[in-house]
Amino acid sequence: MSKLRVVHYINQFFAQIGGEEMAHIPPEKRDGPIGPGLAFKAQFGDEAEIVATIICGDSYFNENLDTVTKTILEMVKEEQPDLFIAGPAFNAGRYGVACGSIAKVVQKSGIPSITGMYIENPGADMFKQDIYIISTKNNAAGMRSAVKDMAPLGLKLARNEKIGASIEEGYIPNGVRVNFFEKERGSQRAVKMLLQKLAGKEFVTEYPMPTFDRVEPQAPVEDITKAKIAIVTSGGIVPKGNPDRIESSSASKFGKYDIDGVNDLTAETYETAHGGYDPTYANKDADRVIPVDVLRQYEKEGRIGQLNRYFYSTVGNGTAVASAKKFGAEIAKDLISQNVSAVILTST
Amino acid sequence: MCTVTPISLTVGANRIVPTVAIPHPLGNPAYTMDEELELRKELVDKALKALQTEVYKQTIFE
Amino acid sequence: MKLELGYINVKGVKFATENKFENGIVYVDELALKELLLKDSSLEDCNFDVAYPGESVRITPVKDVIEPRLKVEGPGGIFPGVISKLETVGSGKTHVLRGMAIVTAGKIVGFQEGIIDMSGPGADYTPFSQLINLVVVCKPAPMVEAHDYEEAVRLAGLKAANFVAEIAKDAVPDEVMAYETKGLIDSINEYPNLPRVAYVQMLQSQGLLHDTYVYGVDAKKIVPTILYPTEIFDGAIISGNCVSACDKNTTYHHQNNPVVTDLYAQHGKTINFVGVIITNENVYLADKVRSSDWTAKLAEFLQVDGVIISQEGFGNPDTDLILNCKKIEQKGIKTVIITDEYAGQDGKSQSLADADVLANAVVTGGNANQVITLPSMDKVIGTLKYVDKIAGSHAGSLADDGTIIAEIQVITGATNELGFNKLSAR
Amino acid sequence: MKYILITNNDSLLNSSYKNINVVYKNCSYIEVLLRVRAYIHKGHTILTHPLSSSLKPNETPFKSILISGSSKGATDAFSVDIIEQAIEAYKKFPQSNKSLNQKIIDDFKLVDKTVIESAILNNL
Repeated sequence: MSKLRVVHYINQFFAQIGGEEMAHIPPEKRDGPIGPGLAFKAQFGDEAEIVATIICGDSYFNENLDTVTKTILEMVKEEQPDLFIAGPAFNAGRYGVACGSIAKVVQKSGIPSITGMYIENPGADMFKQDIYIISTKNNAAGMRSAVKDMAPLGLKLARNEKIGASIEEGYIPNGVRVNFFEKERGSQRAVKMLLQKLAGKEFVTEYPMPTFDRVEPQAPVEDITKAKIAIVTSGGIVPKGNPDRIESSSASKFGKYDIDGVNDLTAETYETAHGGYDPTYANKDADRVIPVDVLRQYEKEGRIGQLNRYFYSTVGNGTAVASAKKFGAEIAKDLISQNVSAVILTST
Repeated sequence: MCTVTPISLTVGANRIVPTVAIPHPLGNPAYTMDEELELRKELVDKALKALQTEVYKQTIFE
Repeated sequence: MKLELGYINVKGVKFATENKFENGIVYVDELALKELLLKDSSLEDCNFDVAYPGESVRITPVKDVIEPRLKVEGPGGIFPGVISKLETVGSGKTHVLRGMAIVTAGKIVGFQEGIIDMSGPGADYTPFSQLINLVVVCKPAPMVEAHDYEEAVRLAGLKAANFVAEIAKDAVPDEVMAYETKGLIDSINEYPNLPRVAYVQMLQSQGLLHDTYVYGVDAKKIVPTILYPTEIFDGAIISGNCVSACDKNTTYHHQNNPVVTDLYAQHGKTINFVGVIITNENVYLADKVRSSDWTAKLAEFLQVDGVIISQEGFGNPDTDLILNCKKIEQKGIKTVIITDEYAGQDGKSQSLADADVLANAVVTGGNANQVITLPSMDKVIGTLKYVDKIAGSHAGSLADDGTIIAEIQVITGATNELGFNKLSAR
Repeated sequence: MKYILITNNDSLLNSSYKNINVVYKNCSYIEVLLRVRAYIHKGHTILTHPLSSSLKPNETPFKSILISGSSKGATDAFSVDIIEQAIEAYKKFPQSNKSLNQKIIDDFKLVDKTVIESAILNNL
């Protein structure tokens, strides 16, 4: 059987080209393994070989995201590999984001891909649901153990074999629950977990409850009569006809709507796209969900500085937390660019 | 501004104004138009007051 | 209260014309057993079969699994208030026929579920593939109402177990284990420095096919109360639950409650195991609120430092589990909960129907929606007629050759929420 | 009436329960959940767990849920939580393509009836 073909991606540092001062270098491809590739080579033995290594500076990658991923994808495809490996990136933030971005793109093209990083690397949260990310130590001293987990999982992916649970394979949990057999029965594990908990020692739950971020409260608005106030809602209020076709449940998008000159929302002009409550009342008068009429009046009376020209709307009905988080980040960015100073969020 | 305040607390909102009902948080179809507008103004006033209030933890503005 | 369990290893079960126990083989007088069971007019007929580990045998639809046990010393009998007289059990000596079980099979309702494969991939998911199973397949008398028939089959299993246990009454145990729980003050005085731990056991209690009985009392009518752990070993709790094969607790599970056993294993060493709080899983939400208030109150009253909470069944018990966990944690008592997951066939859905941040120590019995292919078996005990009607299967689940493609929730005991198995998920 | 029983199980129509207004509609399991949610949004309180019984939402077609007979004005947070969780749980099960014969349909109706009656007869 011929060896599986592997392409490896590393940054300028691990290619021993240089540190931060060389982070600007554009991507280049070299034959065979380099740097950490040698550790992979040893781990693969006769089963696979690194046919090429692609090197790119971290700054270059992150500053040229769109073009660089295309260039590197082409470089990878030329080698017709069975597997693509990026990193491991350990706790290097930009390197982690680069590894995650490129591995995701390569995997999407049909080539199995894997990377590795420290759980707190920002790239881990960004890409753990897209690609398998082996959980590594936070610095390159963990290279050996990282390679030991990455190589076998990579081979399994290349051979399209069944992938076990995160705890078996060593990848960062990706939200997909996978069954496996533990060494001890559940009751024994429960007793052990309780002993740890009673002793105030560390214990790891087998099923983490869904959690939500906490943010520091913002400082209060100093002068509301000068404030630019925007409306954001998960109540699904949209212009009549739902031009963006926001889904009635599990929304995949949000809408941004111009209310310049709109003094009142009426049954003829606005409606709700939300499928999680009786829409009769909102369809009759959408001000019942987003108070455009009142805020417009207050704007005229000078009680608030200004009502923002746009309001933002999505449907909060079975919508995944990850999607909501993404919408929130995009909306916040847009609000900041419009110098909005306060937001009223309404939910149904 | 939400009707089910425990959910807002769970998801981490810091300034919370309780509203009327899920299908009409800022209105009440049982009222006349004028009454309803008055109700909505009261709720928006609460929201504006919340925005101008310093908070150090999650706070419900009843 | 002190109980000695004497384990008698069973190596075989054979039908004979006379009851006897010889060299680890249980010889069962088939006709006498049949006669005993058919005294119940709700049963028209019953047949017996034996399945051994490793055989190409599929048992379905399974109602209950019961371990034959015999009270040889001390008050009461096995299954008190049900088929033995009502008397508090859990002390003295009890013999256990280890390595075998009575399995009741046969249709109760049209969607009756539960599969035990004695070999092949399905066997890994059910603990009962490791036992020699004496299967009792019952047939209802004409016009018997579902409630009465469920009760008749439930009792038939228990009667058969006691009948078989009696056969080995003179056998000398191969191994003896002693379990003791003292009164609370004595217990605290004995181990003043060990953390006190209780076990909160939730019992399915919702109606026909969803019931559990404690000393014969329907568990939906109880308020949470305290048992000595040894009472459970003597059959104080029995299963009348026929639904959700993977995470219902059979009578065998109760008799061999793994949380009780494993807490006893640490008793006096790392913990002081003071007792069991039993509670229910009722449909009425006010009952859920009341029962969880009471479990928390009893845990507080016992002044324990920690509890393990186990669950039974799918869906609404998640609410009981989280309520129990939350309220007990709010008393400053540490909890570990045992549950299972319904994360969808792709593993991407929310596993539980309820959640709380205080439930930060969870043991899982695995994702019940995982799809499995169960190859055909040479022999079927019971019938395959209902296989594509049961939960986790679909029309076409059953191929012409007897292969079944279904979720592991069809397998008896697969994702047990007492922590009986090694199956887990991440 | 003190209570409302939302159901798609016609076997409950023949029973007369004290203080309960049985609101029957020939509809799907999910529609029962959605109808109950609409009542909750109007201020009714849910009294029995919508995922009553261990039967999976794609297994039995029948569902009966007891709610308070009148609105208490404000929306009950616990009720909202419980019904939303049940709707989420419903969605994660692939919809069944099983054809059920009359005997099985009757059995499902019977179980639904006894399960809801376990709440009604013991508590009300």
